[in-house]
Amino acid sequence: PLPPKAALSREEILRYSRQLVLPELGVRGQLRLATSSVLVVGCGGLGCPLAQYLAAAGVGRLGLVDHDVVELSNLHRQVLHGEAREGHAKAHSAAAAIGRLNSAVQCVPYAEALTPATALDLVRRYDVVADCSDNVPTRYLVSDACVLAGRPLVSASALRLEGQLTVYHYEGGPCYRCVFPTPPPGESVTNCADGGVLGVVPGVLGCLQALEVIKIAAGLGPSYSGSLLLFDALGGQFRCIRLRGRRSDCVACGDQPTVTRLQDYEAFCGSSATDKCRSLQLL
Amino acid sequence: PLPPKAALSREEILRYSRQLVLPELGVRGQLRLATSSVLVVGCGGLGCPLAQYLAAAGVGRLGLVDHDVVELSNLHRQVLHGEAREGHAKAHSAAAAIGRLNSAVQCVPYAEALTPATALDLVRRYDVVADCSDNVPTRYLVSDACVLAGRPLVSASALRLEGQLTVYHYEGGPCYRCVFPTPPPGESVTNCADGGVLGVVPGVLGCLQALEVIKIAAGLGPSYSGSLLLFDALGGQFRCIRLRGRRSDCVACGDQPTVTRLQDYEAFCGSSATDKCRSLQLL
Amino acid sequence: MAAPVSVQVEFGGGAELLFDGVKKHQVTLPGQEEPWDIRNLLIWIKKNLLKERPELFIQGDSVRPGILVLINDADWELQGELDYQLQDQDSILFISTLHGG
Amino acid sequence: MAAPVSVQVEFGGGAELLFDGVKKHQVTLPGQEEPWDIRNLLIWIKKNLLKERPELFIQGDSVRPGILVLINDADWELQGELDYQLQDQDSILFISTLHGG
Ligand SMILES: [Zn+2]
Ligand SMILES: [Zn+2]
Repeated sequence: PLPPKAALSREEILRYSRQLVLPELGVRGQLRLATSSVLVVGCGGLGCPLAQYLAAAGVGRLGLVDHDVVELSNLHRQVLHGEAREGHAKAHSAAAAIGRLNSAVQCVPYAEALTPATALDLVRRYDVVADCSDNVPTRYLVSDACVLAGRPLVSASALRLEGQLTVYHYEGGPCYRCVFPTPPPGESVTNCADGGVLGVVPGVLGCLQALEVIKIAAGLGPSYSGSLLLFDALGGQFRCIRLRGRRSDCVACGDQPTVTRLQDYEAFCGSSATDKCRSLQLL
Repeated sequence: PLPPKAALSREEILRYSRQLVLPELGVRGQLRLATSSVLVVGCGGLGCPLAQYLAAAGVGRLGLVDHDVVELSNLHRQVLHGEAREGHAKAHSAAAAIGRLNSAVQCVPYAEALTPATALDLVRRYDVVADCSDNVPTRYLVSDACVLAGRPLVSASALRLEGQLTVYHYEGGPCYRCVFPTPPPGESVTNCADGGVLGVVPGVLGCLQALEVIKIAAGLGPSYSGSLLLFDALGGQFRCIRLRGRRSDCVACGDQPTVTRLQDYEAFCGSSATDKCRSLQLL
Repeated sequence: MAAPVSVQVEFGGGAELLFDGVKKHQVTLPGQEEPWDIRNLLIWIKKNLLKERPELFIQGDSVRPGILVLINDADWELQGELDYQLQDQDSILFISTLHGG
Repeated sequence: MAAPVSVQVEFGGGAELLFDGVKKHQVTLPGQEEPWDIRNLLIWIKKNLLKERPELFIQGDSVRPGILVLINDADWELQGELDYQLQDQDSILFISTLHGG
């Protein structure tokens, strides 16, 4: 966590004046943002707009995790990376772009995969975690690490013309395992390469995810703890559904948890977190 | 309008592969995007994410209108402009950022205000118009120009913690004047400087606005013609309301229109389109 | 004599700032001689809910330009505007248009 | 003998691809001896709506992991899961979880 901060500088007051004037945020909320740190897991279609708007809003520190490099086929949705960054690590590319937007934000790029060996230490160093990843093992890994470290998790996803958003493990709310105790069969999972995605769909979801992170970090509280926002881009429709609460028998966040350390999530899920050539089906 | 295009190049197929695979878009939709042109009126909080995602998606030509220069207090929401662009024209700054993301998009910056003298000629050169402006006279001007030129208008706005989105003059739907025949009294209008705005709110709205533009340009049809999307960021709530249809007695798009050329919109609205120091109230 | 009517009155887009910042109001309109319509409702709101600067909400006997009136999420123009007769449990939304960008 | 029940069955998040891409189905379940519950509905869906690869929708007598079941927009776990008895005009939504980013 970052050290507390007593006041905003003259430059900060000028820079953030348009949001300081909001009574819901104010100087108090801006100081909370400035001393908060957010771990962004994945610098792809969701992570790009999320990191962009968190940095613009004045979050104090951003950790940017991605083991991947920028490819031409990413650029239709991963808007922080330019053409000149092809072949560069996404974590470094994102950090550079954010530095141009707001040099006061501390950016910590991690150009490596999040693994059971590293995740808990990493998550403990941040106040809020945003899951912008693209595979099932990582989603279980991030959730378990957040439960073990006691961190709220803002989770979004997008595929084809749809998106989903929710908040896990926030003040007694459910964790990912409460809602999904059993991983889906590997052949039922579609990734963006196979299923495709319209680039602006993760754009919408990443912005909404950033909004939830900002509200948590600024002390306003999230809107989607215990509920799930569904977005249908073709119909332009949003729908909010009510999820179950925390399960007292959840293996991760329940009363007698059995997940007391991070596991082998690829084995648990029967799929790989990093192999892009795995054969996947349409659903 | 841009010349028709028979096929995608190998590089385009690779670059847009993740959205080409969507049956709703496909090669046919991508070719339509590539030969479409969009006029972006305002390169601020809405125009930045909108232009970013339109360029990423492969829209053929983007006209970028803004008479303003980048200020530090813009950067919490106008994410295309970096710190190094302070003092530069927003239209040029946006064009430069878009060039880094997708050099194949033709960017035409207009570093000038949209005026009754120039608007109609300009609008006629584009297929779709996105109103990302920040004042009432410009909103009437853009709408009248779209009606006279026969162009669909995707209109978004954001203030404080709320946003609104709708589509005007699309295939027999209402225009701005059908819904708002009389301008609001000047003292009832709040701008972002006075009312403030959380940066990610125009982020969400600009992305949704880009989605509507993409659906129109690709031939999928918009979702918000004749209806209005309301977004409340604090509650995380979306609400879609049904607007009136086209009014046969509308002075602009009705059966016997009296607005047959562009007017003096500052006089009509009793407020200025460019003066940032006008005294405005909280509502 | 018409019976009392319960309606939800909501304000948004900044119009709530004239009502102490409260967006949702659950309102019971007392029984009266004629049926309740939007025209009467506006007078009732001005008298009972409006906290400041009535000219930013009411103009003449209608709402000021720039405020949309939605009856059960549909433009009041589709439903008779001032003459629409309120039904029990109706939702009436007054939304101020935003112009920021 | 329970009366016929009309329900709206919806699929999303990709689950609709197993149903010819159709997201909304207005369904009338015939009258039968016992009342209709989700358990019976799943059997009926498998027999009448499911077009391909049933193993991607059904596993045992329930839905496969990764599909959320919503009864009137609330998680079925709050309402008895398989044992929930369908009411006329209920909306049942099966949503496949997305993992893309
Ligand atoms: Zn749990
Ligand atoms: Zn009109």
